[in-house]
Amino acid sequence: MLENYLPILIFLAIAFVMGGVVIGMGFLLGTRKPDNEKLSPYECGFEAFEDARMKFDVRYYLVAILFIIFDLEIAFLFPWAVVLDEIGMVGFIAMMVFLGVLVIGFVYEWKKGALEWE
Amino acid sequence: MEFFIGLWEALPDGLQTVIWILLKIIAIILPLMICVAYYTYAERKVIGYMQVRVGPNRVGPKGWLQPIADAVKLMFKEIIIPSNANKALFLIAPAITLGPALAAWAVFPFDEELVLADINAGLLYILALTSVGVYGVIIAGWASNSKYAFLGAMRSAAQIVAYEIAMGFALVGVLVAAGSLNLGDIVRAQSGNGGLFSWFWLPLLPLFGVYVISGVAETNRAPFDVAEGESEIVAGFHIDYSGMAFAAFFLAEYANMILIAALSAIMFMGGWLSPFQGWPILGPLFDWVPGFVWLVLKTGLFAFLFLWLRATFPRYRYDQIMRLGWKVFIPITIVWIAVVGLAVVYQLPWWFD
Amino acid sequence: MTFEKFIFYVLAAVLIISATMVITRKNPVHAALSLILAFVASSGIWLLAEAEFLAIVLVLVYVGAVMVLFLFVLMMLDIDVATLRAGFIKMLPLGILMAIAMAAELILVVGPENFGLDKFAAPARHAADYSNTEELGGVLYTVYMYPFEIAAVILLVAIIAAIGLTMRRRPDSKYLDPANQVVVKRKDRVRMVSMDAEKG
Amino acid sequence: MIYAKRRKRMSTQEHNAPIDLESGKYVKIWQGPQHPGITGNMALELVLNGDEVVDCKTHVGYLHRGFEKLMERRTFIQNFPIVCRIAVPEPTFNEYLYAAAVEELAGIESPQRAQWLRTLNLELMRLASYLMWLGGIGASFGQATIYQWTVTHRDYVLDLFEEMTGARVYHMYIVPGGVRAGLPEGFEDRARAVLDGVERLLNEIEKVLFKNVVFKARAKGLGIISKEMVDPYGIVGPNARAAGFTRDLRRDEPYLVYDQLDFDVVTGTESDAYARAKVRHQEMREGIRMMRQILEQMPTDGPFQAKMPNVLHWEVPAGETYVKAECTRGEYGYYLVTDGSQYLRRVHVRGPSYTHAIAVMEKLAVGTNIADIAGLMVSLHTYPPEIER
Repeated sequence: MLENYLPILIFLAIAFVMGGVVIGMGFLLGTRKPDNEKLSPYECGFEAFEDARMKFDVRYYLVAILFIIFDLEIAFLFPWAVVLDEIGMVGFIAMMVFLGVLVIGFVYEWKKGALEWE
Repeated sequence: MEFFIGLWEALPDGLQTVIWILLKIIAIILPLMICVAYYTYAERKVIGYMQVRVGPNRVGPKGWLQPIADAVKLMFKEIIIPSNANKALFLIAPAITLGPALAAWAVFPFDEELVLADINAGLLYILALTSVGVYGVIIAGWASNSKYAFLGAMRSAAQIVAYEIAMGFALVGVLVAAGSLNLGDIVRAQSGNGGLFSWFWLPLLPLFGVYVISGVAETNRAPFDVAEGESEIVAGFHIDYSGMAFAAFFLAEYANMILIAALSAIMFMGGWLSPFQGWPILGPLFDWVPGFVWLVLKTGLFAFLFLWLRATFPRYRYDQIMRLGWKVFIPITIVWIAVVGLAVVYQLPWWFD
Repeated sequence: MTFEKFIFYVLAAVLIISATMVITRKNPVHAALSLILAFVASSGIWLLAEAEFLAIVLVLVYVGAVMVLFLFVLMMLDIDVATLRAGFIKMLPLGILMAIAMAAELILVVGPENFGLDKFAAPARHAADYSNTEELGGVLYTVYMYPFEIAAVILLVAIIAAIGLTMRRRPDSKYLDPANQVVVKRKDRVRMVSMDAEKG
Repeated sequence: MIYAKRRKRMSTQEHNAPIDLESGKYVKIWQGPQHPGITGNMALELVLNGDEVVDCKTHVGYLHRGFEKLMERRTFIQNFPIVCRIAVPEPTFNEYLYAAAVEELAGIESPQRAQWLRTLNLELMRLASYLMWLGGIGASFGQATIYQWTVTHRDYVLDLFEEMTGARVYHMYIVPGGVRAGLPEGFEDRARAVLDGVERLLNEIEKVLFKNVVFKARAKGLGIISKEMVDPYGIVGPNARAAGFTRDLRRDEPYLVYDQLDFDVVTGTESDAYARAKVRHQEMREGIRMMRQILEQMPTDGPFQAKMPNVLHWEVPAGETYVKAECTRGEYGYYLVTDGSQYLRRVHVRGPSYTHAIAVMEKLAVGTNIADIAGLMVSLHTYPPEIER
């Protein structure tokens, strides 16, 4: 099985090296005359008000947490999908119960308005 | 000549394998890069005609050399690193974006036997890689230390939250129908006497729609290009990038678009299969066409669709994408997975017997 | 040393170094990025053990979903490291005690007596078409159906807990329901008024 | 229940609390002057809570050229090349208003044919300006195709201007006493062809933009101008009409030949960005209808220029006047004071952009998403050069 992964390992290495090469080429060929004014940060033509590393109020914390939960659920679905024709009705019912429980959660969050992103 | 053959045979077995693999990788990456270059040209031409203008037509005959000129121009441009940016991360980000966009092609079957790494979990591998690609956007947005870039990164994260679940469910539907994670097997599962009606787009029509739309979102393309949002946050995460550092994002975006188009072709449109397979007259008539050609044609169809969408739609706001993903796509996909699951368990003709 | 072993040691080294960086880097964003690298390296090690499904799902779920949001929260919180370190010296003895206790437990449980190389034979190499995912699926939904359904309930509890803990309403927001927005017709918005001109 | 109540009270308190920038909860960000989502050159200083705008302050002055002062030092005829530069995309309204004000003070009556030509010129200008604006509303929501289409057709309208006046953008066609020239031969047919083209384009835009789900989702409910807001904020023109007011100077106090034309006043019921776009879209059709009537009814011969004194030594009697007209953005007025010399004593130009882009924008921006600022700004249809002149 592992021999199948050798090309992938090499491909991954080459792909990320390519990323480096592209940028390296930019440094090699491109002009490089930095000066203070050119490198100074600006915002729409002005100097920025403050540092951009700011505290940021994000509205979708809750949806993000729910997202992680559902992502885990999908991880459970993959093996099921592959073997469904072998495990038959038993497997199907097992997954429907699993999905049913999560659909209850989904309906609950919907009704609670957790998906309303204000 | 004989010298080279001798040299080749003198090499140890392991090295020979590695060199073979390297050659194959180059045979994938080089045409891909050319495709990316001419995809940008096609985009400008297609959208140009849709907008009643001609698009690039000055560099070379009919503008054919335009992408080359663009590439050369970008190469000689200065890469500006803003003074309060996080230098290392600022430069790593484009590489992180480009790497997965290329590496995903490792498991892609171009024809019946034409695949570099025929792994069982091929689809999972592609999913995992594309989900890593988003780090490029987020790191770029943070490392630039600019508020507009940061807003872009934030939106990018919101976008993943919005579409990835629906996309995952849609893929699960394909897996249920095909019974395998291997991309080649998924195509083989679609072969049948019905020609293009044997493909999965018909029984999985809702999932097909969800997947294509999520695919557009995944590649950050209009109408889901909120992370860039020209008129809103200027250019979003890559606002501070220039020269080749910007080009890396650009290459990655187009490589990803081609990848998503090709994946849609593989999973829903029968990959390299002929659309007339098993048909009485047309079937044998088109037998001589190599599978690779069909795959390219199908991929081109989706690639064109992406351009078409860009010219047609205004941009979604990202909370609207979230609503679309969670309140429309997830219910559709869950219901359809159950339907497909039942069809597979009862071996419903014509697709699942 | 075979090629596999070489890869293993490389990955193991990356894993250990990045794991160390997670707790030593001052910038929390760098620490989170190191954690991602650690996940990727451990995924590689799992792959070497032929657990391809788990390896890829680790990247998919943890790197692709959990850490994206984690990283994001870190980027936004703008954590003040100084306040975090304020009680460091005071708490140090307790911390060391806890660390020793945990290390001892770990060594007892996964020490060489239980998990030594002589206790476990190397896993048998599988053929190229061996599908780890199928093996997993074959038992997960039949033999281990009960724990599997328990997992669903745990996830449900997590959903409800998340909503209960973090749900907040904003009465002042100008949120618009997109569903109402898209059903608008022209006659809802525009009216033609025909009036006679006032001769001026 | 009690818990819910308390929570509600707490959050309203939070809302009423003044914005404390030091609290670390808010972020200040510049949008403009160099920003693709800003019309012209002006800056918005936005205070954000996450992605929600909690405060908006406008900064203008990037385009201040001191026209009103400059005009006091030039003779009446020398001012003509200046006034048209006040509002870049639609100079004709400035020309007309200045000419009309000077005529009124000097007691000159422009001939009937000139009045028709002026109306035609103004309506063509309105069409060209609306075309550009319609593209802008598409582009600000990320739909660049509409922009390319409308700009193409705007160019056809500019071609008509070139034939009519000799210039494409700054025509200087309407001069005191009348207009500079009559219509070239065959102009009517070419104008009709262009108008037909624009009408077809409007039908297409109706399908592509106004029936688009995404555009509806973005623009509907964005920046609602309530009926109560209209008068206190001095909102005029299509923005007020979209809120339900049937206010149109062409109808209420007709000038030129508008009282001889048959047209409808388009009003909306709820002035959000969608309604404002729709009202303007419909007004373009009305404009086309009007221009067809003008081309039909216009006298083809007769003088187009009244008899004028020597304009190089022109002394206008002392007096003051306020002349107004309905431009694309609403009521546009010129206030002129003369003291009997060759020069103006005082000029004031009252443009609708001033209130729309500053007071109204600052009010409407609060509570919206930062993604919608560009669309909101465009939907109000303001021209920064006209704010500060």
